[in-house]
Amino acid sequence: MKNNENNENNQWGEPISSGTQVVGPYFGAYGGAFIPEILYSTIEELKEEFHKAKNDPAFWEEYKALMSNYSCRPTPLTYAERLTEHFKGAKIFIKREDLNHTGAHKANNVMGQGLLVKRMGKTRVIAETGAGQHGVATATMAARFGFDCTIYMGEVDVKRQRPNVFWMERLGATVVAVKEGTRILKDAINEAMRDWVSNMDSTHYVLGTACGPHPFPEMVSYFQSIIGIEARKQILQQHGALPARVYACVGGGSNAMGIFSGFFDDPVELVGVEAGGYGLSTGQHASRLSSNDSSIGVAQGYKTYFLQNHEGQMKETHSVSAGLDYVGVSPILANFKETGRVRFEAATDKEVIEALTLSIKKEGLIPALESAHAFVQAFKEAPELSADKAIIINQSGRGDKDIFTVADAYADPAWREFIIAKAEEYHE
Amino acid sequence: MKNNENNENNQWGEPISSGTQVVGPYFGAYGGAFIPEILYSTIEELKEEFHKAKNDPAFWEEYKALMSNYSCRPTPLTYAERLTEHFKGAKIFIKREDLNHTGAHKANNVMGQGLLVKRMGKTRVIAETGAGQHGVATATMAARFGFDCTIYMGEVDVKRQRPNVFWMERLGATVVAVKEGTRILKDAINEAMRDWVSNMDSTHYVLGTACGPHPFPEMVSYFQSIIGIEARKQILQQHGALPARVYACVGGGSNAMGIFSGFFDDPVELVGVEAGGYGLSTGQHASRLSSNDSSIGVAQGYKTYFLQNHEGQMKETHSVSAGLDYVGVSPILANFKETGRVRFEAATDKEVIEALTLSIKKEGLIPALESAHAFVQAFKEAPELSADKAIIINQSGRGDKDIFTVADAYADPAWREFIIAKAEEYHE
Amino acid sequence: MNKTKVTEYIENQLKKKKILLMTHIVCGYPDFETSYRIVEEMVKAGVDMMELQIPFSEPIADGPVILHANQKSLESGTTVKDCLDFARKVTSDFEIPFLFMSYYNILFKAGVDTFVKEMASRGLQGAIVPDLPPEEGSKYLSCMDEKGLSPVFIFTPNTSFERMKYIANLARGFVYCVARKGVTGLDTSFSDKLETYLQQCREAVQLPIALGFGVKDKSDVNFLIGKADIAIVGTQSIRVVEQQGLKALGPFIAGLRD
Amino acid sequence: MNKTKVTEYIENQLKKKKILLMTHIVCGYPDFETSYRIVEEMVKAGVDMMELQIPFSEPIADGPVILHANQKSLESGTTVKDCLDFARKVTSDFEIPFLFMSYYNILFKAGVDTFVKEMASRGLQGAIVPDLPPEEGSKYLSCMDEKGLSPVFIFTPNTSFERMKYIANLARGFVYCVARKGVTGLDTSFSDKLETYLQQCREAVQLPIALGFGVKDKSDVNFLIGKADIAIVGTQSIRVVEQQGLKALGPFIAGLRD
Ligand SMILES: Cc1ncc(COP(=O)(O)O)c(C=O)c1O
Ligand SMILES: Cc1ncc(COP(=O)(O)O)c(C=O)c1O
Repeated sequence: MKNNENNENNQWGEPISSGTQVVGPYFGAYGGAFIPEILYSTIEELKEEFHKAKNDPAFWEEYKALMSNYSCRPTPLTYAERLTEHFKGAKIFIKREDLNHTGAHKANNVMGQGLLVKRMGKTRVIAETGAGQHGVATATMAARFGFDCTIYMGEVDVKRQRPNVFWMERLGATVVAVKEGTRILKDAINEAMRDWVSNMDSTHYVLGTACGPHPFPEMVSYFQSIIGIEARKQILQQHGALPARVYACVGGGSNAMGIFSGFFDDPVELVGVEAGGYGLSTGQHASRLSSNDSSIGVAQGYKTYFLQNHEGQMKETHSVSAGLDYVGVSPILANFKETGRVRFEAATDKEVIEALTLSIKKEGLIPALESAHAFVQAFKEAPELSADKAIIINQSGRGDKDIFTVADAYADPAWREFIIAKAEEYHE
Repeated sequence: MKNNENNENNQWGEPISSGTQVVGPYFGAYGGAFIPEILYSTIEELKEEFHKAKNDPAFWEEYKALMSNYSCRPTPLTYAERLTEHFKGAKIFIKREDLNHTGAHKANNVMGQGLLVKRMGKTRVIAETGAGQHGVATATMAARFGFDCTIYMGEVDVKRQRPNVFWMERLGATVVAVKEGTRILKDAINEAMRDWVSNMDSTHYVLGTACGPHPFPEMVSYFQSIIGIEARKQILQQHGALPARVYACVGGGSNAMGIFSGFFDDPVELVGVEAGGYGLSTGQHASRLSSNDSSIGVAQGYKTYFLQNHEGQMKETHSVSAGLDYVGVSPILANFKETGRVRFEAATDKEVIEALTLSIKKEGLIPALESAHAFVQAFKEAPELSADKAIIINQSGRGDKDIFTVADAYADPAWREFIIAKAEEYHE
Repeated sequence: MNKTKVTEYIENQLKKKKILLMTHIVCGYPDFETSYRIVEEMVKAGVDMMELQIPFSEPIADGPVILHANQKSLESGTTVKDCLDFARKVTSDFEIPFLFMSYYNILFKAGVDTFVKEMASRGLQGAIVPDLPPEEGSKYLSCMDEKGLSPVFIFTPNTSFERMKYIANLARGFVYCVARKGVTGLDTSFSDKLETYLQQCREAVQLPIALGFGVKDKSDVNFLIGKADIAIVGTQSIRVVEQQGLKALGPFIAGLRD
Repeated sequence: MNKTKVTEYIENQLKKKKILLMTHIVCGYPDFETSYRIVEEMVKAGVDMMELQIPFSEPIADGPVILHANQKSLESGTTVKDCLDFARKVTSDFEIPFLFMSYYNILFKAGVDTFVKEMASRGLQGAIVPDLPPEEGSKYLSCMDEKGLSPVFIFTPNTSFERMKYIANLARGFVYCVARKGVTGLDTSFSDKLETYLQQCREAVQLPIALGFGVKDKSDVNFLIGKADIAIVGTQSIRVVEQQGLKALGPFIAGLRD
């Protein structure tokens, strides 16, 4: 996990490559690979290819080159001067994953997996998606590499996230509306698994976050670690010292693992922020590690904390942000919860809209609703810290993709009129 | 216009700083400052401040630092391998202005002008906008710098570009729907001018393109030249030689001036692509330099080719892309048309959708409808060139902002259903 | 390795029949009363063994038909406790062996040892847990062994011979040979390739072998005679009930073998 | 510098009146017949000079009222040729001097020399072109000079004394002193500050000075007596016609001076 400071060509350091904390299959009591037997050899092949790649310095260089030529890595670390003034506490820095191609950190993961798919000689990729961000990212990667692509998406999400579906289709992907279960993200994962157990010879399953069976949590974290490696260098350059705290939202955990990776060995407090929905006390949330409503379980291929009932059936979750609205969480983070290395908090829907409003107005930054959860907690804590301290917030994605949700959250009448007028136009 | 190769700190070179071709007030017969007398001293102050800044190497460094910390400059130059294979001709490289913060090259200009506003000690900015891109960019800059902000936008555009209006309002800007004239971009410019002649003491008018009175064409080109400076370095690094041709779309001309700036002194053919609308023969287009339907005139503060009738009244124009749908064009480009330094072509709405479809499918890139005009012409010409040649297309912005227009262009039934369902939800 | 009761039962039955039949239901689908009547019909029609699936909210290895049944059962309020009670009832009322089929979380949440004890006390004879590979199952294995229950493991056409032997070592009761890639409920081609695969399975393990996924009519079952010990009919019997009603089930099952 | 006819006329009128009145119409708004009757009413009511605005599609210096009039006139089909013909008619029928007001593109497109010739032949005596600063107007200046017409230039409260003197050097007829920042049609405060500004204008130029932008009633005009030579009433007379009809116009104009 140490940056290789001696490698001159290695401008942005090397990925997390060792350290027991982030090497699978198990992270403390969490992780594993609870997969149907039919996938055994497929997962073995993937593990092997991943480990070869991970141990091949040329691979990381190839990955970095791809990300800097096709996306815009390194993404900036932006000093938020006006927010800092506003809170009169720690200096606030924002890591700008929103500037990635396709608008979120999801690109890091999919492009990395794309390189592995090429190495494995497969020709087709599949993925689950909730809000559609990971679906768009995967379809984009598939277009770029020339792979066939099928995206599984709950029918409910297909209906409410039509803009992303539209782009996935333009990108050449087949979008399958999953009509089973609660017809949202977790059902899309199940359906993608069903495809994979049928087509593993030609097909790679591009899991979208640091969850699922080994090696996915480790692999996704590996690709996302580019965020933390960059951020650490940047904060040292810009602030001259390590940050006191680093904040990231936690859905599956990939953007959090990404930025945290830069600081595991440092005296830096790491804070993961989950979806508090209508409030922890209402039970209507998606807080696996910051609430008492979850318990350890095994599902979707791995062991972690799930929001489930006492018999192990998954519960319905709620969040204003589709990307955090998930029953499970990265097993690596579950372990860090246990070891205390990461602190977990929850932000409510209401707080999220307030933080969004403020960061738009003060800095011209439009964080995704997901990312805005991290902003909430950082805003709460910034005033506690003295002005010589710095904190980093990971802005995992951009929020303009969320316009339908955000406009609804603000109950903007002009937006409603616009949509109604548009609908009338279509009726004619 | 030469990069200062000796300046070690100057990783991305220096901006165009001399050369008679791009220094105002006149560019050949075009340009000038046809402004109401009341603005004389304001424009004088701006010219002075701009020239001081331009001659201060620290200013360009400050500008580059801002653009690399807040936006993601340098933006990548992406080799489009699959498009190249498809056309079996020149190697196609794409300059990725779509990755800028707010999604287009517009950011370069507004952030640069923002620095000047700070230097002048003004506290308010105004801007015109058509599609809303420049409005969002300006409102973003204003939020970041803490300026008051008013955006003028034709009433017709306010109605059809609600998503951008929504974000401008969230960013704290006052959006004024201009109810005069044809109620589109040119009327918004007039209205912004009317504000400026009233409030010039506190207010800077952030013109959005390389048009308008001197020093705007030169100043906007100066800030946008960062595109060409980067692109030249990048193509030499990646291709080992200069490109044969560089393609950019031309609305007002700022992204074209930006990328062309890198290559004026080189043996590189520069191609500007205008909006051919329904086709040049229909008269329903916005081709000022590639059609015979325009003539020299003076309006909105400068002399150039306008689409106007024989008595000098401006005509209505048409393009699928709001950002190119404008009656005038940069006087610098008008001059380059005359000197032959730049070749001008037109792309029709239909060709634009085809090129968009192809670049999405082949590369996972979603160019803005504006940018897609440049893609059209490059795609036509790439097969003519041998495989050892390279061409660059400037992808001035990202297309996901255009979803309402693009979905309409594809007549996507699922999109219509989505909007109709959403409208019904709002009716309840 | 001691033979479990299931293995002994299978070996005995095979003395009487060329091939055994194992069928499958989702507990509580469409309701427990109907579930009971389905079991009754199946047993009457000569089924040799049955899988009782405890519905789970995330059944990743199941195809549309069984997935749907899982869901409907849960929606109507089925609990794990209900399934255990139901199992008690059918193991008392009918003589054939019953095995639980479910996903690992159901066991894990209850506590593997608790759950296995409950199974034993309800007269169940084994379990099939498709998302629990042997690597993750040591606790489960030891609990099952302790109670003399059969942890049924799975072979697939993707499983190497070496791995089959590794699994064989841990398996009890019989081995569930999946006929093809994919989830339950899709067509399988009963071909030479399948035969070769079954030969390999047979070579890898001394336990009886069962073939499942896509078995849907007499010709499929006939094909398997001599190649496998048990034919597993899962989805098809749910389809028959859904499409033709409970009355059609007996004749369907009876008609699977000569 | 020779005095133009306009200057001479102003100087003569000033012998008779404490302050002159210049008014403004947009040609063809709402139609040419009405435009003619407005001119007629104004002349009858004692106006001394008039601006005839040729409508332009991009009138950047005009406020909402005149902007709207420009637009409506164009929409109803008004051409530059129509305006020239109209000018011919009013210069023949009425004795006061008429000046064109328009934006530079109207002149530029016609060809500045052609246009100035046409103006002269129609009996117009000068022009006000708000988007043509003297720096850009050398051709225009020489053509106007040649025909003895008055190119009217503009002073503003933002214009430095030095620049006023530069402009004064090129100006003919009179100088149009804009009362304040902003566009036509908004309120102006008639204050000490305005007086100081007018004193400066007067010092900078020997030509008569006119004050425009926001003059709307008798008290405004009274304020200007002794400070300026001409009071320019633009927007307010359009408003009077729009709101109270043509009949109200004569009394309004007549009531502006004692
Ligand atoms: C912008 C953004 N941030 C965060 C997340 C949550 O995922 P993770 O916790 O894996 O970063 C998502 C998921 O869609 C997302 O789109
Ligand atoms: C993405 C994009 N490209 C191009 C343009 C056209 O402007 P210009 O010709 O000044 O680059 C616009 C204007 O809105 C735009 O948004």
